[in-house]
Amino acid sequence: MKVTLRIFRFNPETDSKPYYKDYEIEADPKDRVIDVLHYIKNEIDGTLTFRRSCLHGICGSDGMRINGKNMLACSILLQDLGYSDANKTYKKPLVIEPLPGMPIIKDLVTDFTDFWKKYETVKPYLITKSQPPERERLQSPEDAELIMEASKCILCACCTTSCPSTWSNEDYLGPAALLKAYRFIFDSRDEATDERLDIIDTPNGIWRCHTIFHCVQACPKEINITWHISQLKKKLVEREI
Amino acid sequence: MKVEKTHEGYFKLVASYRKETGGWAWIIHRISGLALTAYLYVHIYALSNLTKGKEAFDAEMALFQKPLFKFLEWLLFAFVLAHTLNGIRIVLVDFGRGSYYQKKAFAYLMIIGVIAFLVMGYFIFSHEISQIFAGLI
Amino acid sequence: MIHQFDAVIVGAGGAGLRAALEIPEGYTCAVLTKVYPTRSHTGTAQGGVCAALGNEEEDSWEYHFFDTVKGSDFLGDQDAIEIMCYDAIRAIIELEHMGMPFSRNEKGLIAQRPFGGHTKPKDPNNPFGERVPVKRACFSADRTGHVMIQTLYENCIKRGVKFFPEFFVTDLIVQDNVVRGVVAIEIATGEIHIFHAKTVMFATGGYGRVYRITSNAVVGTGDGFAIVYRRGIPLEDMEFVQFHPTGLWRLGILVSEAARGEGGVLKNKFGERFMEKYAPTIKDLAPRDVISRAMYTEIREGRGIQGPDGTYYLLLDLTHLGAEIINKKLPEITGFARIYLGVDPLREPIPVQPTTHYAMGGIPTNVDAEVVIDDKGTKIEGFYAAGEVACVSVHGANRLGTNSLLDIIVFGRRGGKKMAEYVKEHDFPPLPKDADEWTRRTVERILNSNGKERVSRIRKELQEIMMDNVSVFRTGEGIKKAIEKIKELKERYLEIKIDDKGKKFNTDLIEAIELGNLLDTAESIAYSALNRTESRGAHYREDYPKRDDQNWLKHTLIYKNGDKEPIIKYKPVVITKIQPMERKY
Amino acid sequence: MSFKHYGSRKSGSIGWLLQRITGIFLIFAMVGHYILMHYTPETGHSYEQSVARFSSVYWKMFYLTFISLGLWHGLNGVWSILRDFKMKPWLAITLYGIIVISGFAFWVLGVSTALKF
Repeated sequence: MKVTLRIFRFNPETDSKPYYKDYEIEADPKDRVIDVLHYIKNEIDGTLTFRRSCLHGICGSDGMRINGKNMLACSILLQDLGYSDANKTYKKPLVIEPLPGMPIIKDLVTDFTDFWKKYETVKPYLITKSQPPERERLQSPEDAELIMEASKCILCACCTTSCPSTWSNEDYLGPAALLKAYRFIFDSRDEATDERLDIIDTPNGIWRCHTIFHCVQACPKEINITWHISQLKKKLVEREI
Repeated sequence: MKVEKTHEGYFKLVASYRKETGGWAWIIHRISGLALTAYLYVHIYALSNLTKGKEAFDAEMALFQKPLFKFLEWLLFAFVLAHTLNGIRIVLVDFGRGSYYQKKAFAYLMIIGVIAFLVMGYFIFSHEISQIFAGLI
Repeated sequence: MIHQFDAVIVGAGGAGLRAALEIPEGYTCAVLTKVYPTRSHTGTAQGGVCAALGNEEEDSWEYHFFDTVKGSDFLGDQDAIEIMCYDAIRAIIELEHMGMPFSRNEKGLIAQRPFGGHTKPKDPNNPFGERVPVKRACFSADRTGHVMIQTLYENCIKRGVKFFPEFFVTDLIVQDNVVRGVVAIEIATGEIHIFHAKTVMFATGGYGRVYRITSNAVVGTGDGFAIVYRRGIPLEDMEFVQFHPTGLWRLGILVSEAARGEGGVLKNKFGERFMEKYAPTIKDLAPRDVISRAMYTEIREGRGIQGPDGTYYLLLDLTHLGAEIINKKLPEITGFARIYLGVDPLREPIPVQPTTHYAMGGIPTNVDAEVVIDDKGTKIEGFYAAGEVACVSVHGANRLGTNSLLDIIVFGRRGGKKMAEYVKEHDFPPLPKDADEWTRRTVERILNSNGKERVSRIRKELQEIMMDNVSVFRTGEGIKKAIEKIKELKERYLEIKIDDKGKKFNTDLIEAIELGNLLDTAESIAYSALNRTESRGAHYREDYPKRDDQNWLKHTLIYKNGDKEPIIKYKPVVITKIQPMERKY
Repeated sequence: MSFKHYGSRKSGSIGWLLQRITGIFLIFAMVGHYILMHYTPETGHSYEQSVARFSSVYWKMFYLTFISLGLWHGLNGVWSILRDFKMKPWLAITLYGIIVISGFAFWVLGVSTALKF
């Protein structure tokens, strides 16, 4: 089948403004978007720049905006985007843009500096005050299950950059950092709950979440981030009352 | 390291990002919320005419019986419904496991909303409707 | 730009991060990585990490030791294996204390499950008698590597380790057998940086991208191997390349061995459970080399299933496991099968084929991760290597599943500790003049070269020839063909032309440099494979199908020799407790 | 190491909770209000009936609560929308001032209407 890719291009060294470039290519419905991008880079235009690494949705490098929505280019097949007929020429272009609301370095590559700073803000590490036992700390399967979904996060920034609250205020911690906060607040082994709750209980923190569900829809690991954030909100309210 | 910023604006992003249930619900909730707050001001002001005596109040009420105002009232009810029913969804998301069934919840609540909207339309315009039917007979 | 750090660690995978945690306060440490730290390939490990905790059933580190030695086809150095298996228990507990979210059993202990090649004697009084699978792999659903690298990175943040993300290391500065630092390109700006250091650790991961079908990340281009190889440091046992039996058909994406650990079985075209023929006692839980060979044999003998594009695959059947186990313990691979092949593992079997997975060989090190360049134990002062890029050698001719995650946390830590000692005792060695000369020249050459070869074309041809001739089944003739091809490709590599001539985030340039690394790595693999005229572990020569302990119970060391044929030397295998015996499962 | 967060801690949980509680109250109040106004339009809209309702203590209490919570819910909502945007302190203070002052003014107007009878 023939598909047109409309790709966001911007090279800071030569372009004053970003623009979109169309590439018409031959593709298979079972191709991943990243395969198509690789094809363009390898065969047509080597200047196309994007990040990628593992190619199966666990490293979190290739988050981008595909047909208006954030996703991992390696975890979506063309047929899932509606390009499913191998004999057709598709008129509707496949629009590929960098993650929204982030500074752009080049083409589809965005600047993650702030994203990592937010991640670090929520103290993403286990804090324990008591002496650890000789063997492993005990944790019931139920308690382990509580943080299983949250520990799936691959830090691809698809969620944080899809959140309208981040668009209106880039200092908002964002779903990814809040999910990481959940991961430790609800870890039965962690002993710094209060300290952590203080960090997220700020105007730029959890209260900018308006349950818009953009994060849930964007998450390539299908984590229900909003549910985790609602647990945090309840915990904060419980602490106040 | 210098990086160029090529931000799309907030409103452009809100408009262009592909929205599903949650996004639409959020936009509807915001717009209806703002509208209802504005209406609340108007409502309080209108009610304050009660203190000016029967004539003033009745005159105002008569105005509200005009079809245009009736229609506006119907529209207002749509806002109330949207905001109220979505409010229920938000409470379910916040306090229950609504995050897992929010799409379904939204769909069902909006069906209820549409039915309630039509029923209310009948009540508001019952006078006019009966007149139309009377004319036909 | 020149930076100065006491310790420089190249690679932010498990081994690099674990080592970074050992650098004491008061000494500076920089971790260089060509992607962001959590993007490293450690994160893709799925099944688990082994330690004889005995949480589920009676177990002992000595059984683990025996399995690893046998799994390595007796080529593993037994002193190193002993250290690893003994230290495993402490290492896992330490990870748990760091906050790693393991799956738990009913008692609240770390849950464990069976894994390929991990066994215990059926009768404890007869340690060398018949063996049965044992639950030894500690796991976190099927994303053990993912949570491990996250945990290690989290602890690095806690410690305030300095990271240099998206710095592509191109060269090692070494003179008179003393390491002096590394040269790196900052990808975002294209600037060349020199990192002047007392000690350097290479933890750069594997070279899976030498092959067409691989489970490795695109960044797994064997940079570490090629850099040291070019600098005259030998590579050990490069002929041993592990092929994982269950990669998703065509894509090579890994379907964890945990799928078989939980009870999945491999089937051929006729629905037969063919592993019963090849490994009658432990069947589908045999080591990876055995199963990969069995799968290739099945396909060759016409019992594979042909796909629409003409390639063959076999089936991994999980349908009998039930939704409970699949969704709870193997959610990740279920997702892969659904997304990439449109197959629902609950209802249909998954099409799989062997996929390039792991480099058993690498930079020769001793048990403290210090690089040693010959059989006499001559060290490169201040140079360390850990993880997949290193060859301790604990994996010998074939690695057992889960032992790679164990390798990185055990030897990453030991290397880190040695580095910590080293930085305290030594001063900065002087930096040679023009340390970045090679890098500058290479970058300039690639940017200004105006040939007609495309990088992607050469890379593809290399991957094809390696897949066809130097994979599971090898012949002398085939390998020679591959060597000729590599020579040709190396010449064509000088005639490349890239589209992107800019400085900022020039991934075109990076890929071109990576291709050079791939070619050098492929060369070392092919020559080593040609040289070893026996079959052992993952290295199977059809023209020499027998293991030959008489002549070949030794490690290969391959040295680059300019443009001429590399020089091959040997190093003895350390044998302490277990004498080589027949290896059957 | 905190990331550019301004304001104090504990800056949202109570407001967040009250927004939900008042919301739930308003749902019930609104249902009652609509039944009164539209199911019984003849009695609901007349001057006498309205005055009679306002004269009853229970109705008075109901309307006072309704006005207070309605205004609070609405204006808190508006403020939370505005706070989504990054604002210079002077702008934030000005907008907050407008909301508080106008809200208070209309509250007084509403309350005085109800208390007249």
